Amino acid sequence: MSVIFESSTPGRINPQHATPLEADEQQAALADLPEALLRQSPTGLPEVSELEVVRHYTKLSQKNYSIDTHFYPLGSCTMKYNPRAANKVAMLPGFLGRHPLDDPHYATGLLHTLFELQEMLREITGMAAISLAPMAGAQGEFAGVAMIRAYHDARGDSARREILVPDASHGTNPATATMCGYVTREVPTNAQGDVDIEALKSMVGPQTAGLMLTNPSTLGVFERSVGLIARIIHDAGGLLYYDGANLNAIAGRVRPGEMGFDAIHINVHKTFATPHGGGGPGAGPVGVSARLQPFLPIPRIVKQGASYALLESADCPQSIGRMGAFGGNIGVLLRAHAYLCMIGRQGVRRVGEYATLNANYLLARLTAAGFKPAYAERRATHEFIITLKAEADAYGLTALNMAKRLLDYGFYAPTIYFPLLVPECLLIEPTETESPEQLDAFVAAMVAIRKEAQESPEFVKNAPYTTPVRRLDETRAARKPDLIWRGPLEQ
Amino acid sequence: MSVIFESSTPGRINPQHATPLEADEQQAALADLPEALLRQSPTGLPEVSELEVVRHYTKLSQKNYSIDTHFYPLGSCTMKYNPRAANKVAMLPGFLGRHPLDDPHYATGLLHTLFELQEMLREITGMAAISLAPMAGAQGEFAGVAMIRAYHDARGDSARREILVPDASHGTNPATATMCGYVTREVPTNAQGDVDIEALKSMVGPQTAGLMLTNPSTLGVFERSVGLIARIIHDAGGLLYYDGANLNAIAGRVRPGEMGFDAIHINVHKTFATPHGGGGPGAGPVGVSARLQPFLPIPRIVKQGASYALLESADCPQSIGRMGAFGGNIGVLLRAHAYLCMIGRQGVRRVGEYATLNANYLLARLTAAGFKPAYAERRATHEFIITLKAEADAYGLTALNMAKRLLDYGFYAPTIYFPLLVPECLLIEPTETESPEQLDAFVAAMVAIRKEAQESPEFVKNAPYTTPVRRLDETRAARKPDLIWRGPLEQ
Amino acid sequence: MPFIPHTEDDVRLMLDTIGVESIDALFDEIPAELNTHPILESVPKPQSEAATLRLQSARAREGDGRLNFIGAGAYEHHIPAAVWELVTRGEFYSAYTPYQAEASQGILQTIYEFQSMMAGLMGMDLSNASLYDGATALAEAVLMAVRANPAPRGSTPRVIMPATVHPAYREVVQTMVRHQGIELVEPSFCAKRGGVAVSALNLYADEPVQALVIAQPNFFGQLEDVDFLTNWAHKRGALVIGVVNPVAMALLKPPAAWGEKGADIACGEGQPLGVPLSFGGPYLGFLSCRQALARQMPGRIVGRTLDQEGKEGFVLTLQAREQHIRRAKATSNICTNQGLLSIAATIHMAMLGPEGLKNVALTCHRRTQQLWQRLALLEGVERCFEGPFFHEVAIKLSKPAEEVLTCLSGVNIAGGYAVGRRYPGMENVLLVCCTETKERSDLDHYADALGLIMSEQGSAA
Amino acid sequence: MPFIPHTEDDVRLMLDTIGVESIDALFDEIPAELNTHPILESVPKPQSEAATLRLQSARAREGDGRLNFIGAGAYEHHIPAAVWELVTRGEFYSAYTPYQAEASQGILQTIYEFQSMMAGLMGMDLSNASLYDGATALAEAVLMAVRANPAPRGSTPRVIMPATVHPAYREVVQTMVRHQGIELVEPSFCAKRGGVAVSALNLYADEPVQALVIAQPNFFGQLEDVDFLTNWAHKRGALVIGVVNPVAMALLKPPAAWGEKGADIACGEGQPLGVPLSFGGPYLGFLSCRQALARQMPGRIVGRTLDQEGKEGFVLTLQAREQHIRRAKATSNICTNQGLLSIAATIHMAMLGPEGLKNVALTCHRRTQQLWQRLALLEGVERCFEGPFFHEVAIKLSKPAEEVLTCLSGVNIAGGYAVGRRYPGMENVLLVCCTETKERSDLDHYADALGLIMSEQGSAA
Repeated sequence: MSVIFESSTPGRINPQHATPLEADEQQAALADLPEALLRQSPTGLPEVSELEVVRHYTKLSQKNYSIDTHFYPLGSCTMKYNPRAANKVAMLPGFLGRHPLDDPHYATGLLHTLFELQEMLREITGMAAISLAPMAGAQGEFAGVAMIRAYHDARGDSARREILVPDASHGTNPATATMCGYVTREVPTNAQGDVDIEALKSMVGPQTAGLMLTNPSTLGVFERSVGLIARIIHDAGGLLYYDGANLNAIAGRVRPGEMGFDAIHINVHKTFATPHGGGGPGAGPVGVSARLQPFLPIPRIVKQGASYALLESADCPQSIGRMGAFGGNIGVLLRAHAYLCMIGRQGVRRVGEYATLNANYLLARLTAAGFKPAYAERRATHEFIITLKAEADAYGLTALNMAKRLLDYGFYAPTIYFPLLVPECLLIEPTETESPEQLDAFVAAMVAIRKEAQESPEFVKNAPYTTPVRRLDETRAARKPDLIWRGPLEQ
Repeated sequence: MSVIFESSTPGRINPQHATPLEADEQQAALADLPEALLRQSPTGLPEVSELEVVRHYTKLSQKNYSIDTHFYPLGSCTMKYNPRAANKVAMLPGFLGRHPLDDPHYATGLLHTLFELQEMLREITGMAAISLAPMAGAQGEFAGVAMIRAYHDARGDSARREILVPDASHGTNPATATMCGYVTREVPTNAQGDVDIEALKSMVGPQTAGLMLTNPSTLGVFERSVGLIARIIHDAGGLLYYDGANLNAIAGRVRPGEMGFDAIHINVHKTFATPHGGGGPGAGPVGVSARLQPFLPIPRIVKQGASYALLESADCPQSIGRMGAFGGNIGVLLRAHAYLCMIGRQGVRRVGEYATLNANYLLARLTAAGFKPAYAERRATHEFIITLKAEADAYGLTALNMAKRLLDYGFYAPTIYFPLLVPECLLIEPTETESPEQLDAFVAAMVAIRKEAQESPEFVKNAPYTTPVRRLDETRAARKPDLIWRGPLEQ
Repeated sequence: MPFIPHTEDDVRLMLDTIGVESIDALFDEIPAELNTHPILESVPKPQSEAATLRLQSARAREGDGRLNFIGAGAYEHHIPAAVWELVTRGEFYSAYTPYQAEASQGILQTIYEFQSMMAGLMGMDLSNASLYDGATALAEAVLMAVRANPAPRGSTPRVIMPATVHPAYREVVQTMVRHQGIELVEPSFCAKRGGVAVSALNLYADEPVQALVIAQPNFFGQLEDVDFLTNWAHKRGALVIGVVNPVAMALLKPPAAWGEKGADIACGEGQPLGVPLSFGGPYLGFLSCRQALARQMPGRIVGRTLDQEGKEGFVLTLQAREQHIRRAKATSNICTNQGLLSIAATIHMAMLGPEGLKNVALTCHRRTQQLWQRLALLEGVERCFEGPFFHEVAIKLSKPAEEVLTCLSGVNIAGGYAVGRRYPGMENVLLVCCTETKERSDLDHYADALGLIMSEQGSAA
Repeated sequence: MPFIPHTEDDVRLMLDTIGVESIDALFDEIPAELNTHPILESVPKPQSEAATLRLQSARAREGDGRLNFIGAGAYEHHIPAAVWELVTRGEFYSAYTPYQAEASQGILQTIYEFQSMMAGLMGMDLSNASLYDGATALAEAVLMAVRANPAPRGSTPRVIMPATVHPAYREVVQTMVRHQGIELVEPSFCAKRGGVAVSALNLYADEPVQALVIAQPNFFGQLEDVDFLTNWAHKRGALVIGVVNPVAMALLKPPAAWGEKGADIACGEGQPLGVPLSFGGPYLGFLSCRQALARQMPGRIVGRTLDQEGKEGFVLTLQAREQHIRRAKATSNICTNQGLLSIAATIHMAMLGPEGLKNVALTCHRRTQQLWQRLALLEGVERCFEGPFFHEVAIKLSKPAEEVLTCLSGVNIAGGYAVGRRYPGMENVLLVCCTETKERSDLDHYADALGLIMSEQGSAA
């Protein structure tokens, strides 16, 4: 589809959105602005009518798979239904129009809601305190590791330079450790998908600042030795960080606080069904054990009598500081609160139960259909891994080819090639909001594609066929980057 | 796409929308309802999850052409851009949540807005008074003709049994006359597309209750003799009804009141850009000359000091009565008001001017490309007619085939086979909100399709190819009606 | 220019192509004396979108936060947030009547689903694609019944429309059928039970009657003895038209199950199925009937058929009934339906499902019961009628209802409908409605406010 | 169960397929002592959607109708109604990061258009797909500059971030770069003109500096001498990071045009481009730069490429910079961008176009001028600084700004930002913002209210 700049016509305007000043007013406005500071060059923004804008982006939206249109079993990303009521709450004019620096007395209700959310998260995670400030999971991770560092530093224990992560961890874990000035070391995983305890033991020591762990892990299994791991790290003087990416699998049943974690972030879009929005916004509240509480990022919301206040740096001298210009992604947090109210206390546990039911059902059906699970001996959590190694070797049905062909069948693809240690892997997460009929249809598609690949491998290698564009040349994109529009692309 | 009933699973519920009563409350609720009055049979409503509902109707919506996605030159229907701001106004919670029978003191602002709209319409039409009550154009027509009848009846002039309409009139005109107890007679059109004055003269008399006229007419030309026609009818003791379907072409320039009309309805979706919504809701305010004012339908909004009141039957003893349970399609009227505020007084005339510019430009380009206008000697108004008689005879490019093939080119089709008196006609209305580039693209498509039809007539006869379904069997639909879902259709 | 994309260059090029000098020249066929270019003083100068929204937001805010207990034909229900987010998607919102079926399957299929759901809810064989509102749906039902069951040659067709039918509906029917030579008779109601008075009905027992209209629940919120009434009518060769609240039908016997043979036509106001109150409109009328009456049905109808490749699809059908084909002989002059509202109703019903809709109906009834139980304890308040009600109850006060409403209004309660406005002699009767949107605390709030007013001495006016 | 479609039958069949007896059995690998099933007392019992909306609507209403004159990093602008109706379409709203490009062209193309527009507005060669907010964008810009222009071996990298940069932004940069061994210095501002004090800057004239941050307009609303500052930095081998208001850039010289060579990186808060205030978030940071710095850019980037058939399409690209590929060596740990907000900004910019955005900027400036002209007439009010401002003006009052704000708040005016909160010694300074959303009557209302407060004797507290 042509880009919006190609529809641009010089002089086309939408005066209903920006009434021009009268000439004399315009002159007056410019009078005190030094000419040297004024813009001389065009901005390059397109000149199109309101109708053209509406038509362009309506049609673009249609060129997109989404939960609202497709089953979206993207492992580790938790593409569950995003309740529209939560959107309605966040879009209430009284919330949308509120300036973050306005008098908090006029925001008592809003702060009340945020405080309630904070309390709910505290109880769900089993941590001592929560800060809602981080604006995404990765920022929550940063806050968590920064707090671990602040803790060690505050005790003068500054020789601890290493953060341990399992080799199957999310890329954000080591990247975060780097941003916090740590060196990352990767702990191997054993054949059952658990952390290799002996290796771990050999890696800890006075240099260990902490360990970052996702549990259930990125391999789609529950890390059974988590208690032992916690003891090993704590005994070595390190702290434990919980990557909350998979909290949705166990919330309401198991609490990170009780597993021994000292800090945790929560991906509200995964656990509390806020929208992904094509890549954001997220929100990444952090929770901490009592010893890390002084280091929580600001602002923090506290109850003072019948009203609520925001604690700033003066109130929290040991805080790791501020994560964003204001107090976090409020609109996202409001959605999470609404979702929690609607599912209710019983619902929190049910989410993980039915996500797990769906995952195990789908795994059972795919296994029965001859696909190979990466960890056949293990229970699936809310997600699981299939390896297409055999299919890839035999007739070129790689994870990538399977993914692309699934698009033609009307499914978004599972996560592919992550975690890195399982070859040709599909990480599949159906979520609790899908019906068994939908899962059955997905199994049928996988089976049909395998048959296609056996019969005509080339056909599957050239999928997809029904999407707005055919398979795209990613190598060209990276080698000859075309990142802003200047005209048609050379062929 | 499968119908929603096919996804139904017994027992699937969305409790977030209707919390069941506790068992004892349920019993109490049923206690005073006689069992004989209770429902025993299933309702047949589908049992699907909220996600399935959202997914189903999101995907269905994508299977639909609309202004927001396609150029939609449907003649006589005026498919112009529907400003989203007008929707936002109508969807303001304070308007949406208001009960029609609540204390009007709490609706002063809303009544103020409706009164302003009434005044604007009065001035635009040049009539003496307006009622906003009718809920659609056809209902406005009914109100207008009923007022004409009430007028004659009030004067004891009850021998007038006939309503005249041009032979090219909208079907609603004769149908309305019938509902008002009149006999319809059709006045022929001359070769230039004007009413045949001699024929008209021969048809009028003491039996003539009135004439219904659209001007610009349904033939895409301005009825030049309208002054003479008005005199003929008035001299015969009849009244003139203005079918406001094409008011958008001349609003702000020519006033029906000054053309001599006694009653008029306004299609707000055509003239004031309210949405068509897949066939409604509309709104059909009526305007009248002074002599018909007592007969206006109720309720009517009047200003009383600083506030506003609704006149009911007691206040309007001669009124033709009530048109609906409440006061009309308020949400649609609010949109029209917002639109008028945004285009402003200059904008009212501009709408017709640019609609006319677009129509004449498109006509000129199509004529230059070899297509045959129905009235080559005439100026197009906001719409015009092309006849494909020659193309149909030569290589089967009928209006229907052209229409279907245009869908493949990404255009909705013009109106076809109306008016009935032009063979193989396309009634094309581009509206003022489309850019010249869009019109050029449409010309290119028409030319390309003609070429296709010349080269491979069968190919065009089997269009469309790219729509969600191929050409549908309308005969089967009418002969073996399947109007509610009971299971798959037999082939 | 707002909503007009043309630049000056565009205009010049276009005029050149046409071969005229100016836009004005395009209007040269209009006689000069008509081409008056009025200055439109009531239309403001162009307002920005921001100014328009700001003004209307201020006007809308005026009625915010009122606690509503009015029904009387328009009912406040919770509408799932998803419903209108879907309805206002541009592809639905900005489409026209689906003439080109292949490019309009979204709307056509949705309407087909609407027809199926409405027919199911009413127990009928088919439904149309909607009419303007409940009142006009009843008027069309009356015309349809008289067409299907014509009076004997020479006699005036008669339709019985009892006084328990919504008074505004009766007015609309009068407006719309006045010119068809139909006699509408409005027998009065039973003072004790608030239903159709059998004695009044029996005045017509031996005369030809084309149709009997039965409202369930009726205007007073009372439940009619639909079986008796239906049998009464059928025995006399009259068709039966049920005008019903669609939410109530999830709980109550649907028209098709009334009496021995069932009603012939069911119609009513679809607003309670997902359409906001919006000061009275736009709403949607529904109309469903038995198979035998199909070709007398007015309004759009969608049917399912097959495409060239044998795939199922949907088209407008039975168009030979309609004005754009039949012109003066059409079943009605109706042209638009309430497309967007029928989409809303369809999505709303799909979201609630059979259980959900029944829960709503039960909760409405229960809340109204509970409200009445609270009100029954107040001085100067008693029930107007005996017998079962659905979600409205008529109460007789020791003061004029209008006065009481004014007082309630002062504390931001929209307290009900003063029945005396339409029924002379019932000035002290208030019709109070309670839907599932009211919590127990709202009932207490209402009862406390009413109690306070009733305990005040003298007149509040 | 809310948002879970499973019926009891479904569950039974699924458990049978898996071969377990109960859902609980699926959790049998979890050690019993961890499987604690806490009762979550802070989470309410399930509330219906209606109850949830009702409660939050009541809480939201509290702040309705306040007239806002606060800026300080978040700006109230009119957002065309179409923008968020499009943004919240399910296909955008409920999609993930577009990993499968062929099924995500809508979002990918929109982000490509976003990148193009932001680069155009800044005059830069490229832009990323957005970051969390303006403050984190500045932090990433600082890290990026230090990577691109590393300190000489052995010396500490130094970045100059003057005190005219938003204080909250400076705090965030401190938080985020603290562990990278970067020295952040914050030279103070010129008391007369409220811009970077050249004298303070010159303290670093002879030392190695990796980057200089220039805010335009700066926190006080004042315009900096960007040419001088840019040249100063480049002469010393420092990169220049512009942190700018994007609306102002339609009127003011963009970073790429500053000084002789232009700034190297431009970043800032995208909220003024179509994102509601929403109590501070979600917003979006933007980051654009010159071609040479492309591979140091953090965050998602979309590129245009060709498909198998030679058709243009869009993909995420240059992913080798990112954490999911590079892990510990990535340019940042950032993973999400603010996708939905960048879609909003794109649609907003397309709707306004170059003329529209410039009109907005000019009107903002004009209104602020006019407000200042009105305020200048009041007793006890004077300007804090000389020289040009954009749409915020710092005024010095004869009373503490916090007291004045409390009084204004009482008449529903959000009157500005008390500068003393962040700048000790400036307790009487109020930063007032006026955008195009304010009409002349709003300015009068503000001036009248402030005049009344200033004329009152003594302290209001």
